Amino acid sequence: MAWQSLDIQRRSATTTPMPGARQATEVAKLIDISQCIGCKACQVACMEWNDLRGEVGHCAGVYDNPGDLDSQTWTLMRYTELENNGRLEWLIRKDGCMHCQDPGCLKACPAPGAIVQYANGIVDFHQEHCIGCGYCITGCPFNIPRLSEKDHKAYKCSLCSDRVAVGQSPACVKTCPTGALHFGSKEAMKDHADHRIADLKSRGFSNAGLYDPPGVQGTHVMYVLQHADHPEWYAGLPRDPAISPWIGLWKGLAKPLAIGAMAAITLASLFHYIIKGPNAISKETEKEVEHDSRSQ
Amino acid sequence: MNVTRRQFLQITAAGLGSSSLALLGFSPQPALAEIRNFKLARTTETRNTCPYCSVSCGVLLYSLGDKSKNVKTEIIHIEGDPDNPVNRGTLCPKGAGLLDMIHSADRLKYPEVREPGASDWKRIGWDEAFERIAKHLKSDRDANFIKTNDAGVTVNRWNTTGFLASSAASNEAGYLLHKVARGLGVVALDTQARV
Amino acid sequence: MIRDPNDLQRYTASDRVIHWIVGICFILAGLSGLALFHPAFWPFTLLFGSSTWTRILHPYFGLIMTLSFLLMALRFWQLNRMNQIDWAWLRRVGEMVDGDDHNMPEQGKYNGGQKLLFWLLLFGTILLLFSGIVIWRAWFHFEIGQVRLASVVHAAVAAVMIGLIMVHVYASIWVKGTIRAMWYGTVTRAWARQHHLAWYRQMLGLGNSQPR
Amino acid sequence: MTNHWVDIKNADLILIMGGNAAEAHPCGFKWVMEAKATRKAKLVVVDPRFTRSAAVSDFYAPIRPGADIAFLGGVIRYLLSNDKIHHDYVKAYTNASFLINEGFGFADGLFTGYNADKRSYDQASWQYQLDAQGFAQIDDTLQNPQCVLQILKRHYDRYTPEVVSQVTGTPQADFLKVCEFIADTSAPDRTMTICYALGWTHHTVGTQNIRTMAIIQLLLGNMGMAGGGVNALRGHSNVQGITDQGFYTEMLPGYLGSPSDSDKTREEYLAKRTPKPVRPNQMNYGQNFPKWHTSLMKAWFGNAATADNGFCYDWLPKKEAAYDVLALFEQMDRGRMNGFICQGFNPQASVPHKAKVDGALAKLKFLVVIDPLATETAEFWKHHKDFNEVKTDAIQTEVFRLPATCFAEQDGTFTNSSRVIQWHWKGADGPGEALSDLDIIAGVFTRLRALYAKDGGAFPEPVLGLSWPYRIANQPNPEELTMEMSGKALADVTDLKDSTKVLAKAGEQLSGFAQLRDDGTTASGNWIYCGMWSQAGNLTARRDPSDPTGLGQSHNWGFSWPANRRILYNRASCDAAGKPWDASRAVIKWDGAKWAGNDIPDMRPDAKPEEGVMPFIMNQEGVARLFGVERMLDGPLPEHYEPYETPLGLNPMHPDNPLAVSNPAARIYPGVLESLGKADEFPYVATTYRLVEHFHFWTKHAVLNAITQPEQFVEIGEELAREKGIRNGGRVRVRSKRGQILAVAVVTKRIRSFGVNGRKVHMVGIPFHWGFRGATHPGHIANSLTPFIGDANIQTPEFKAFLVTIEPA
Repeated sequence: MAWQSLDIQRRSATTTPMPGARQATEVAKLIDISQCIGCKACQVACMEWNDLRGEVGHCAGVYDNPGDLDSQTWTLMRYTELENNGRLEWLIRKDGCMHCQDPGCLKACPAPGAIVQYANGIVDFHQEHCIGCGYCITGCPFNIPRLSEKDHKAYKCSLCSDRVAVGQSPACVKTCPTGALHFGSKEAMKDHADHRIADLKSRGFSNAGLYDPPGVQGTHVMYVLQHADHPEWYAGLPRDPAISPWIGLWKGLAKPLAIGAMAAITLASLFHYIIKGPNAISKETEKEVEHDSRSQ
Repeated sequence: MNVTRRQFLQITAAGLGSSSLALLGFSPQPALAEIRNFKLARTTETRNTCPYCSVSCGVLLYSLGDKSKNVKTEIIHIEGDPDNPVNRGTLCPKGAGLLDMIHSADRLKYPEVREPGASDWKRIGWDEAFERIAKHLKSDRDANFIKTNDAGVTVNRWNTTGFLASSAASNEAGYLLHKVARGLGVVALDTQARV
Repeated sequence: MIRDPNDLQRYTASDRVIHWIVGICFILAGLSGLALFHPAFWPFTLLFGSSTWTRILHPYFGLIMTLSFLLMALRFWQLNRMNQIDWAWLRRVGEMVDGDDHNMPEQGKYNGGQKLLFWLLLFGTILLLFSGIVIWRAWFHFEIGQVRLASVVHAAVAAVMIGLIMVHVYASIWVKGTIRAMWYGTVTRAWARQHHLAWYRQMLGLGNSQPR
Repeated sequence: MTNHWVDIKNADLILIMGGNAAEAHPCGFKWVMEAKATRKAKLVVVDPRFTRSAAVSDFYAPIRPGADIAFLGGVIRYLLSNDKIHHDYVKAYTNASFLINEGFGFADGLFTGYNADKRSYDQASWQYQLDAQGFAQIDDTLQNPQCVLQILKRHYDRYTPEVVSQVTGTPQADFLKVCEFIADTSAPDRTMTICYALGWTHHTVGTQNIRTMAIIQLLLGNMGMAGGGVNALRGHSNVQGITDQGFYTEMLPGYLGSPSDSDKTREEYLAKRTPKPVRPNQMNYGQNFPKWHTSLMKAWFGNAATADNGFCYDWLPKKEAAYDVLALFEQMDRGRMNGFICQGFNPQASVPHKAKVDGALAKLKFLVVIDPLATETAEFWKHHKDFNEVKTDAIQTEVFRLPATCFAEQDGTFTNSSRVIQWHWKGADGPGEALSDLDIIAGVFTRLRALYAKDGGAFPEPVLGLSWPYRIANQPNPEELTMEMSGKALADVTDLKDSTKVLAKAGEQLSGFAQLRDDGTTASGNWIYCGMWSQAGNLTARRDPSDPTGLGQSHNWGFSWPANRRILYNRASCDAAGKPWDASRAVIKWDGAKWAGNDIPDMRPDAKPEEGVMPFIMNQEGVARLFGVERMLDGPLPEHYEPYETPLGLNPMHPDNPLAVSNPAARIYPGVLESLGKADEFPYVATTYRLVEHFHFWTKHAVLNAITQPEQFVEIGEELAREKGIRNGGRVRVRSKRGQILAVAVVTKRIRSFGVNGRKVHMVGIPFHWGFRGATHPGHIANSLTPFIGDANIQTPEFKAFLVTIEPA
C-alpha cells in the first residue's frame, strides 16, 4: 500500500472534514536512542536534502551544534552526560518534529492549509500559506517549529514528505549509519521497537521502553529509550506531553463561545430593536426642553 | 456612521458561523496538498565511492542535466548507494555532506604560482605550470643525481626532491605517480598512509 | 457647519478625532484579529493585502489603538468616575432595555453603563497590550508557558471587547440622536434632557430642583 | 583488515581498542550494531576517552594513553593462567611449539642483542633452533622451556592485574571484566573481532600494540574465522590502495621490498627476499617473489626490461637511508631537500611539530602542491594571524598550486579497508581548469621526458625508457592503468605442470597472480591486484551485492585482493582435518577432494589435510608467529614502554633502567630529545583524535560539516577544570614543549583522570581538524604540539600520547 502522502487528514484552520474515504497506511520513524552514536549524519543529510545551510556557529562547551533548532536546522542531536549507578551514560537524542497524531501546531495554526496532516500521519508545513504568526510554536508540546529570521515563516521537519511521496525514506533515516533510525509503517516500527526493547532488557536496561506518548494520540516519530521511566533524562524529553490546556481552551472552547457570544449580541440587538423600537426623544422631553429654554 | 454600520453588518454576517461561508463565495478546501517537488526526478545518477574513510561507502551522485552536449553538468545531491554491501545506502556526516566539499568555496580552479618572497598567488596556465615544474625537476635531478655510491655500487638515485602521495586519490593515480617517481630515481617518497 | 445654536456641545473636535482613531484602529485590529482567531473570519485577511500582511499589521493597529485609547482615557477618566447613582442606574438598566426609562436615576454626562464600559475597555486594552506583546514573535521572545497563557488572554479579552463594542455601537444606534455627538460634536437639548438630565442641567445652568 | 566490514556482523564479541570506530568509521560500525542486534554480540570499548563508540557499548573501560601493551599483556597473562586458550588451534597453527635459541633472553626491559649506541637490536638470538635440514625444531608437548608458549608465559607473567592497573590506570575490576569478555571467545565456536585504528599505530610502540592483539587473537583461535581477525580500520578511502601501490620508500607495489645499497645485483636482491621454508611441506608462498618483481619490471620498463639486463634492475633507485615522512622533513630541515611534490597530502597540518615543518618547507627551492582544495601546506608561507606566524618575504620557496579534480569528477578505483577494489564513475567535470591527478602527473612527466629527449641529462635512460603505452600520452586513461596494474601475458603463458596447456595467450589480461612468471613473459604493475581486470573485464566494476553465503562475503561486488578472497587465513577456520571449528559460520572446508565453501580458500585447493599444509601461507613456517622471529626491530615479543613524553618519568615495569623507559629501538634525530617536555613543566597527558563530524583537514572546507562542528576545542575532565579554573565554553591555551594552540574548553564527564603508579594523571583531549583555511572558524594546527618521533618499526608519529599544560586564555 502506498504511503498516500498527498491525501490530507487534517488541515489547519479548516472546520469541515477532509476527504477520508481512502485508507492510508500510517508511517512512523523510530529513533532507537540505544543505537545512536550521535554522529549527526541525520542532521547533515537533512540539511543537504532540504537545501538548508545555517550559520557556522561557535562551540559552547558541548557537542550540540547548532545550539538549537532553527529554520535551517530541522533536526538536532542533543547530548546528555548522565552518571547512573556509577557508570557514565552518554544519552544522545535526535530532536525534531514528532509528527503527533494530534498535532498542537496544526491545532493552533490560524492559516488555512499552512499546516496539514497527511493521511499517512506526516505533519507538514506549507510555507506559502504560512503567515508567520508563530502560533504553531505556541501549540507544539515539544517546542519544535521555528520562525525564520529571513522570511518569518515557520519551519520544521517534514519527515521528507517529498521523498516519502515517491516511495523513499526520509533523508535522515536513509543515511543513519548505525540503524538507530528506522522508517516504515507505524505497526512495523512498533514491532521493531519490541525487539529492540527485549534486547535492551536482556542487556540490563530493565526500564527500556517505547516513547509514543498517548497525550498527543501517539506520534509518528517514536523513540526507543533505555530509560523509558525517565524521558526527561534525554535533554528534557517531556514525560507526558499533550497539547497545553491553554491551547485547548484558546483553539477549542473559546472559538465557538466567542462566535456564539458575538452572534448572540448581534441577534439580541437586532431583535431588541425590532421588538422595542428605537429609543427616540419623547414628546414630553421636547416640551420640557422648550420649557427650560423659555425659563432660562 | 457608515463605517460603524459596515462593521456591524460584517459582524452580523460572520456571526452566523462558518457554515455560511460558502455563501460568501469562498471555495471548498483542496483535497490534495502540494508537497515539495521531488528534486531528483529528472536528474542523472552516477555511481561513485565516498573519498573519505576506508569504509569506501558507495554513493550516488545526482546531477542536473542529461549529459547532453550543451549542458554543463552540475552535481546537486549525493546520497548513499543502497546496493553497496557495506554501507547499504547509509552515509556518515562526512559522506552526507559531500556535496559541500565538491562545491566548497576553497576548491582550486586554476594553476597558480607563488613566486619566491611574494605575498600572494599569481594565476598561470597549465602549460606554464608544467614547463616550469619540469625545469625545476630536471635541474635538481641533473645536479644531484647519484649514479654510484662510495663503494662503487650502482645506486641511480635522486634524493633531493621528495614526493608525497595522497591516500585519497585513486589507485591509478598512486600507481602512476609511483612508476614515474621510481623511473626518475626518486627514493624520498612517502604517503599519507604512513601517518 | 450649520448648527442649531440650541444644540449642546458634547465633544470637541479633538475628542472626536481621537475617538475615531481609536474606533478605526479597533475595527482594523478587530477584523485582522478575528481573521487570525477563527477560520470563519479568514476572508478578512483580504482586506489587508494578504494573510501575512494581516499578521504583520495587526499588532501595529493594536498598538496605535492602545496609545490613542490611553490618550483618550487621560481626557475622560475623571468624567467616568463611578458614583452611587451610577450603580443605581446599572441596577435598573434592565428596565431601560425593556423600553421603560422613566425610573432611571438621572445621569450626568455619562450614565453608569457608559462609565462601566469605559473602565472595562480601558482594562481590556491594557490586557490586550500586555498579552499582545507576549505573543508578538516578530519582536519578543517569551517563555512558552507565558505565550500560551497570553494567547488565551488576548483572544478572550478581545472577544469580550468586541462584545462590549457591539453593545456600544448598538446603544448608539438604538438611542436616536446619539451618533451625531461623535459625528458633529453636538446633541440636541432634548436628547440631553432625555438621557443625561444632570448634564443637561449643568450645561444649561439649571438648578437641581427643577421639576420634570 | 584480515576480515572485512560486513564480516563484523559474524562476531560474538567486538573489542574496540586503539580506535573509535563509531566516530571514525560510522558506516562500517553499523556491522558492530548488526552483530549486537542479530547475534546478541557484546561490544567492549577500551579507550582513554568515553567516545561515541563507548556510548553504545556494553562495557567501557578507561585506559591511559600509551599503556595498551600493558593492558593487552595482562590479557595474555589472564588467558594463559586461566587456561582460556584454544588449545588445538594454538598448537597446530601458531609457533607455540617452536623452540627458540638458547641465547634468547629478556632482562630489565631489554631483549638480548641490544646495542645502546646504535639503539638497535642484533636479532641473532631471536631465531628458531634449526635442525640439520634447516627446519625449525618443535616440541609437541609445549613443555620445553625454550618453546614459544613457555617463553610467552614467562614474559607476560609480570603483567598481573595489579601491575596492569597501576600502569594503565584502568580500575582492576574493569580490567578483569574485559578479560572475562575476551576469554569467553576462546571456545572454538565463539569469536571476537578487534577493531583498531590510529589509536594503536600513533605510538612509538605502535607496531607492537598490534602484535600484542595478534597474539591474543591467535591464542583464542580467532584468526581466519568469520567474525574474527585483527582488523585495522584504515584511514582514507584509498589508504589501503596507496599502501598496496607501495608508495613508500621501502616498498614497491604489492609489498615488494625496494632495493637498497646492499642489494648490489638483481640476484642478491631476489635471494634476500625469496624465503626458504622453515618447516616441511609448507606453501611458503613468498617463494614466488621473483615472478612478482619481474612482472613489475616488465610493467614499468616494458621492452627495455630484458633477461639480459636483469630486467632493468639497475634502473630502480637504491636507497641508502630512511625516507619516511619524518625522515623527509628531517632532511628538509637540514637543507638537504630542494624540491617537494605533495599530491593530496597536507603535511603542514598532518606532520608533527609544526614549527619544525614550517622551517623545513621554507628551506625548499620549490614546492608543488596538487590538491582539489586550498590546503595549509600550499600557503605555509602566508601569514594567518597567530594561526600561522611567518615572515612571508623571507621565504624564498617557489610554490605551485595545481587544482586537481576530486573523486566525483574522475573514474578509477579505491581499495577499501576490506581490501575490496571498487570502480567509481565520473559524475561531472571539475571546477574551472582543474585536471585529474593522472593528467597532472602525466603532464609534468611528458614535459620532463621531452626535456631529457632534447637536452639529455643525468641518467636519462629510465626517464626515456619508462613504459608509457597510453593512447594519449599526457592523458592516461584510468582503465589503461587498471589493466596495467592487473597484468597481461606478453607471450603465451602455459601451465607450469603441463606446458601444452595455455593459460593465457599473448596480449590477454591475466586472471590471477598464479599466472605470473619470472622470465619476462608477464607484466603486472601490482601482483596482488592481478586478476582485477581479467579477460572477463573490469572485475572492480562488478555490482552484484548478492550474498549466498550469509556471511556477507558478496564475492561478485568489486574485486578483493588477494584473488578475490574476503577472509584471510581462512584455512584456520577449520581444524586440522578440515572441519570448520564452527559449522554455523563455516568459511571453507575440506570436502574430501578440495578446499571450498564460502570463500576463496587461502590454501592450495588440493592440499589434503593430512599433508599438514598450514594456514599462514605467507610465512616460511606455515604457522602464525606468537614469537616474532623476524621483521620486528624492537623485540620478538611486545613489552610495555612508556611514550617518549611520559607523565611518570620512568617505566613502572622497569623503574631502574633508564634505557627501557621508552621504546629503546625508536629512532631519535639529534635535537628531538631536547624538544621533549618533562612532567614537571607539562604534567598532563594529551592525545589527538578525530571527531565524527569531520574528516581530517578536509571537511572543514564543507559548510555542512562546519555547521555541525564549527570551532576548535579541547576536552578536559571536570576535576582538572576545577583545579585550573577553566570554565566550560571558555578559552584555553594548551602548550607543549614545541608549541601552543588556543581553543574553546569542553569540560566533560567523558574524560577522567587516571590513577597511575600511585599518582593522578589528567588528560587533555585534542581534536585535530582545524587549520587556517576552511569554512569553519580558523583554528590552530594541533600538530603544533606533537613530538617529532615515530614508531620503531614504521616511523608512524607518536600523536596519541604526549605532554602538555593547559591554562585559561
